[in-house]
Amino acid sequence: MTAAELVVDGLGMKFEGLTALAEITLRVPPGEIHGLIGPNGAGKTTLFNCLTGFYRPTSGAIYLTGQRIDGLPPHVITGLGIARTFQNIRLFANMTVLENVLVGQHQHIAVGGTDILSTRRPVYPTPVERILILRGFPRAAVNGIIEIAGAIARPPRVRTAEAAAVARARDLLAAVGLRGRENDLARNLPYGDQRRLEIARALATRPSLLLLDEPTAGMNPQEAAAMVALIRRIRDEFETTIILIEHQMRVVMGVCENITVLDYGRKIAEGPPAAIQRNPTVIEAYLGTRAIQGGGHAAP
Amino acid sequence: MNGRQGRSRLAWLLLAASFAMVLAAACGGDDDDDTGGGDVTYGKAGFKTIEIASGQPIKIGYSGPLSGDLKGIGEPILKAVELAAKGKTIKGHTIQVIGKDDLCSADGGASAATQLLQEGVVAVVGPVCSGAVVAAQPQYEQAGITHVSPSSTAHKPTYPDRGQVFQTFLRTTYSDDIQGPAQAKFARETLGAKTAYVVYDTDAYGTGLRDAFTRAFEKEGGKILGSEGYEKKQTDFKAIVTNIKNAKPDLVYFSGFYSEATPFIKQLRAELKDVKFLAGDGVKNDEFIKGAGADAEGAYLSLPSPVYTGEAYKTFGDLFEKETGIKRDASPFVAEAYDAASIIIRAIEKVATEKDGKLVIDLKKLNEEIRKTELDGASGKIKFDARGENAGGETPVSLFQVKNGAFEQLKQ
Amino acid sequence: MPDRSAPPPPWTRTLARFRWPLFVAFTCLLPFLLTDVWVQMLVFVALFIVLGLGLNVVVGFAGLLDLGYVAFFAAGAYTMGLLTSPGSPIDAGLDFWLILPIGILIASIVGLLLGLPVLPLRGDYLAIVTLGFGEIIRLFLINRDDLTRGSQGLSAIPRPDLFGYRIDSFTEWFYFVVAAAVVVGFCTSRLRDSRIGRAWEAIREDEDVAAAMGVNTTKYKLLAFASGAAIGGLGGVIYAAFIGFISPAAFSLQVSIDVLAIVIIGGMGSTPGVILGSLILIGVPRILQFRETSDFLANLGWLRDALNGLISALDAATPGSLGRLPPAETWGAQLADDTRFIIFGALLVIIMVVRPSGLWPSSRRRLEFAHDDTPPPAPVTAP
Amino acid sequence: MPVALTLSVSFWSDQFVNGLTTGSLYALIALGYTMVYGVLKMINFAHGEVFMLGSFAGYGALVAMGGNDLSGPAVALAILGAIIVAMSASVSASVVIERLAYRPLRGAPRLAPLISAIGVSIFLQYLVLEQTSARAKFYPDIFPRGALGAGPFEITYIQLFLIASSVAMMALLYAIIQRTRLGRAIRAVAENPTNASLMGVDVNRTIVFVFILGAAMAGVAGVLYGLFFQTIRGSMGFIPGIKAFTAAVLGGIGSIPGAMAGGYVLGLAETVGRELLNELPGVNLGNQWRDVIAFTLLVTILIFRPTGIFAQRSTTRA
Repeated sequence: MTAAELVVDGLGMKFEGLTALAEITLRVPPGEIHGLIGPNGAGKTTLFNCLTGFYRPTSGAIYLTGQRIDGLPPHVITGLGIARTFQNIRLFANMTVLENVLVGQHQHIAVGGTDILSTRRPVYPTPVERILILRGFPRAAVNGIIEIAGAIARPPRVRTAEAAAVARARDLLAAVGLRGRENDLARNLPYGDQRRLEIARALATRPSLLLLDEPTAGMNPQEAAAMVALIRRIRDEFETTIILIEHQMRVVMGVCENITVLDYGRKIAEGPPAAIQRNPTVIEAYLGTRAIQGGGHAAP
Repeated sequence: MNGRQGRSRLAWLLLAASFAMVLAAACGGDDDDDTGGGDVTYGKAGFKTIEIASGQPIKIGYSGPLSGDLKGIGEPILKAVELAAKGKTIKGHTIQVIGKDDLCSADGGASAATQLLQEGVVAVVGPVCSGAVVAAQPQYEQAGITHVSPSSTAHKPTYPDRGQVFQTFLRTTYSDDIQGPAQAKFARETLGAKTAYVVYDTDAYGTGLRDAFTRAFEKEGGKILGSEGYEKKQTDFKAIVTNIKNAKPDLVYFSGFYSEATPFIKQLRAELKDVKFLAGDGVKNDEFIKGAGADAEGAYLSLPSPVYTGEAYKTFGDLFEKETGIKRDASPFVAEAYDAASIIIRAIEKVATEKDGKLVIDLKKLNEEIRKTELDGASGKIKFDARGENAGGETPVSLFQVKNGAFEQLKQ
Repeated sequence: MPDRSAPPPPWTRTLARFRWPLFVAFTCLLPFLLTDVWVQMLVFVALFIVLGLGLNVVVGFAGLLDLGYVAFFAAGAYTMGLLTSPGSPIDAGLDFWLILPIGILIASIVGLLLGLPVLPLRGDYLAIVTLGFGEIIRLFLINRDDLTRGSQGLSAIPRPDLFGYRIDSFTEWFYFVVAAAVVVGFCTSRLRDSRIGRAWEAIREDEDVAAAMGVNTTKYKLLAFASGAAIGGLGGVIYAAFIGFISPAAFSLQVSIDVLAIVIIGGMGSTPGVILGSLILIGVPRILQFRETSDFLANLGWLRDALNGLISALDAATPGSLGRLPPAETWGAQLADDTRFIIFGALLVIIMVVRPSGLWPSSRRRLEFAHDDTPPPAPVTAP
Repeated sequence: MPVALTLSVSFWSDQFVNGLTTGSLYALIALGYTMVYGVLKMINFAHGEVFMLGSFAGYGALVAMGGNDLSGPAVALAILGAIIVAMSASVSASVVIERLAYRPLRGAPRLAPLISAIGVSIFLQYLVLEQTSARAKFYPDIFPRGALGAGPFEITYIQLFLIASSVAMMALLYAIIQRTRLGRAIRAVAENPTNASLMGVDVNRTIVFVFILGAAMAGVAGVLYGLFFQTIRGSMGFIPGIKAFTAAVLGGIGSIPGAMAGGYVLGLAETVGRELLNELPGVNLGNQWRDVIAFTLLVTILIFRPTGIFAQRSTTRA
């Protein structure tokens, strides 16, 4: 894995007439920890959803290390190297900790055929393309059969791949401090551990760009500090670029090398923490200076 | 989630395809079943000998619906069978009727057959429904148990797909192949109908009779203006009635049961007072008159039985009403069931022999004896042909018209 | 919750390890202990175990609520019927063993056809669409009678030969269907414990997140439909060969409901649950009609007397007068009719109320290596 | 065998009225499904049987009041009485079902209540079949016959009555939901039961009320069905139940206007829609294809609007 460069060019997103994002242009160099801040409803999570393929942007383009990715389906984008966590933790609650991480490794466990349906093709085909998709269908079916046969027969290749995946999953869990909890159900973990598990699961996809949506939300200062350390370590050890949405200004200012500020779906400022803290537009957007300078929760 | 609408695009094509399928479904034509007579060859039946210890009853089976909607048909038939067996003794052995619910289904028919075989029955009245008959025939044939259906009118039991005719199957009622053409002849000649609109139950009975009637009616020079089916329990026939109103046929032919005929004729009469209405044995039932009231007046109905006027019918009818409290006309096929049971019992009487205090019944002889039957029974004259078809009636189909709230028989 | 207690004694582990072989061995003894009537009932039970295992893939593993499972069962059965019944317009007289893969293939294609348009649907929307799909298939079978012989059905479907030996008696069929169930059970459990199974489970838990983890949800939902359908098709082919006669009446919504109830009553996602569910849903209504049941009930004269005593006491205490229970000898006969289904309906409600997760819910499976080196839970320390 | 349609205006108007009639019944029953789904997220499979019980209760009431001998203004009173009796019967049945079969399953796995509901449905259906020996009952033929007409347009009195009273009932229900405290409570619980209970709404009581309102609609539908089709039987609830559920999904399950719209769309699709398809060359879809059309329509609509005609679109997620 090498850290990726993200370029967002003139991105716009509209929901039935409502503008959620407008003309967002952004460049995050490889290996940077980049902060994304702004008041509630500024469009931060919407931007994440566009980056990960959950939403199809209505205008603009997104490039990951030079490759255009907007319009690709989420699982393809994941395969290309973007992983994320969620603001309101979304683990597979009834699966074990280990299984959660194994799902994250989904694309890296060999089973037989290749993932034909995940061919890097936009999901919004023209009528002609619709027919072409159908033409790819038999190949996908054959791959499906191979995969099923592999799962049932469990040849040595599959066993090895599974064992390797389990070993890696254990390493990842150890890295985020969840050693020994492998067989707990995810829903039985304490809150802070659930955040860590989300990060381990995201790392399991082998990302070159990691999107963290409020990783310290609901944490006390000690826990938050530990999370900051973890984020730094991830960037160094796993060689990823990281973008994080964060409301705790102490965290943002402490860990980010550069910060983008969104308000009402527009980029209002960009720069290193110190510059952002002094930026009058930003201060105005946050309804006064207290939030920015005082740390803590900035959102109203 | 508009981000992933895209994947439903694939579905577009499939949708179009499914539409095409539905449309294609509409354009198919019927191709005719072959109703060849020809040579009759039997399969191999596994006749055995049954011994009954002294003091033990002789067991006769019944297989038919005893639960759900069709219980209303099955229960009276079972009672008629029990009536035929009541008080009879053969060489000191009483006769016990064992009734099994087969739900009128294929699975049920097969399960009931296994249970009856295990009980050690010597013969069976039933199965009542054609679907159960076809599923159970091989089992009975293999065990050599003669089964006489009082009510299965479908083509298939006597013209099996396998080609070889089942030696152990007989019926005391008449096949659709007889009723349908008789109805068509009546419609063309007596009623003078040139055009007809067919409304049918989509089940085995409804479609079987529909095919027999349609073929014969067209052969007689009539024209079918439309043919529409319904699923059992449908009560809303307004759309069909509107189509009938629009097609203006001389005759509405209804191939189904009274339970749907009742709401149908009410909705039909609400719009069309005069169109002639003809239906088969499934409708000729007191419930029809009771339910449809004045709207039933003038309806023509046929029954694949000779006229129920014989002395035997009167005797049976009186007995049946007295013993069961069910009116003799209230339920179809009870006389046929009584006859079927009587035929079996008479044959047992003839072939049963005693040996070491045991009653011995040779199933092959029993089968032959039953096949030889000539009976002037409650449901009319009964005699079986090589296929097991009842060939006894001279006029096997009788016709009725509802007049003043009663079925009045028509002279032919 | 994780199992942190002391390891169980070795003999229970051995037993646990061989529980399935032991169970199958016991099952194989059954025909020696039971009469034909019971064995025939068990053939149906085993057949519905196969169907239940198939639906379990769709509903239990992938969480896709399918109320039209009968469509796949019908696809398999009609493949067999149309290609072998002398009454069929396209009778090819093919061998059972040739038709088996064809039937499975056709059923899977039907599964994909259903899967594609319903992919974007979730939860109960899926339920009604699949229900409709099952009905469409049945109506198609009824109304395109030029192709399918409609309600008249297809009969004289031949029975299969195995190494030149015809599978004919109920006992032979029992072994045959149990063998099929074992194979299917093995396959589904292997699937569950694979990458595919995890992907299904992830989709069931949270479809969006599964996609974000790189799972191609479209592909895996289709795979779930197709595998479930394939198993349904297998069941259909076997059913047609067993019963010898098929008509659309045997493929009503009732079958879909029965199979779904088997899966839920047993406990979603659980293989022993499917077995138990099938015994209850398919076995009980039949057993209630058996002679043995009547005989058993006939011995309950004492119960009747006791209950009647209670009723008399009630009568004495209240102004009204209640009837008396009929003699116990007639109780069996009463079960011949609707009473059987009244009891059955009440039973479903009672089971669900008493055990909402099913009779035998799937225990949290552990990965094979779970016991190897799991240290005691480490205190969670900040990195 | 293509039917030669002359396609008169009166033909289409007749089919349209037929569609509205059927659609009214679907809509009335669908309301019960959709409201229960709205608050409990469960498919109340026994709702068709609640409708059946209402129909039988109404029948009993009509017969007790004189049956076929009723005439003149007494008929109107008797029908009103029958509707009230049917509503009470349906409501009591529904409340008992909720208490015994559904409430213990609150919070259970999602599909447990579904199977419980199927159990209730089987139980009630066979109980009534047993009690009636599976025979049909015939509603007294007391409703005045005849039709209102203007030129090619014609509607029978009974159809007019059926459509008008359904619409009136639905309007009443809508008013209850939109205008009353109870309605607000129902909407709050449907939105989020936890929040609703935090706001002081008695969730259990509200859920019971939802069952009561749904069952009352089903009871009315039962009497209207009986008066119109005149034949009722123990197994009558199943098909209208499935159709009404389809209608509820079509409209967007959980949405009250959706259920009404879904009912009418379905009713019209089965009649007018089918005949329109028959206008295409080479197409001849008889009545036997009506369910195929109904379900194909359902799939089509759900492909374009995966959550039904009236469901709100959620624009944000994750």
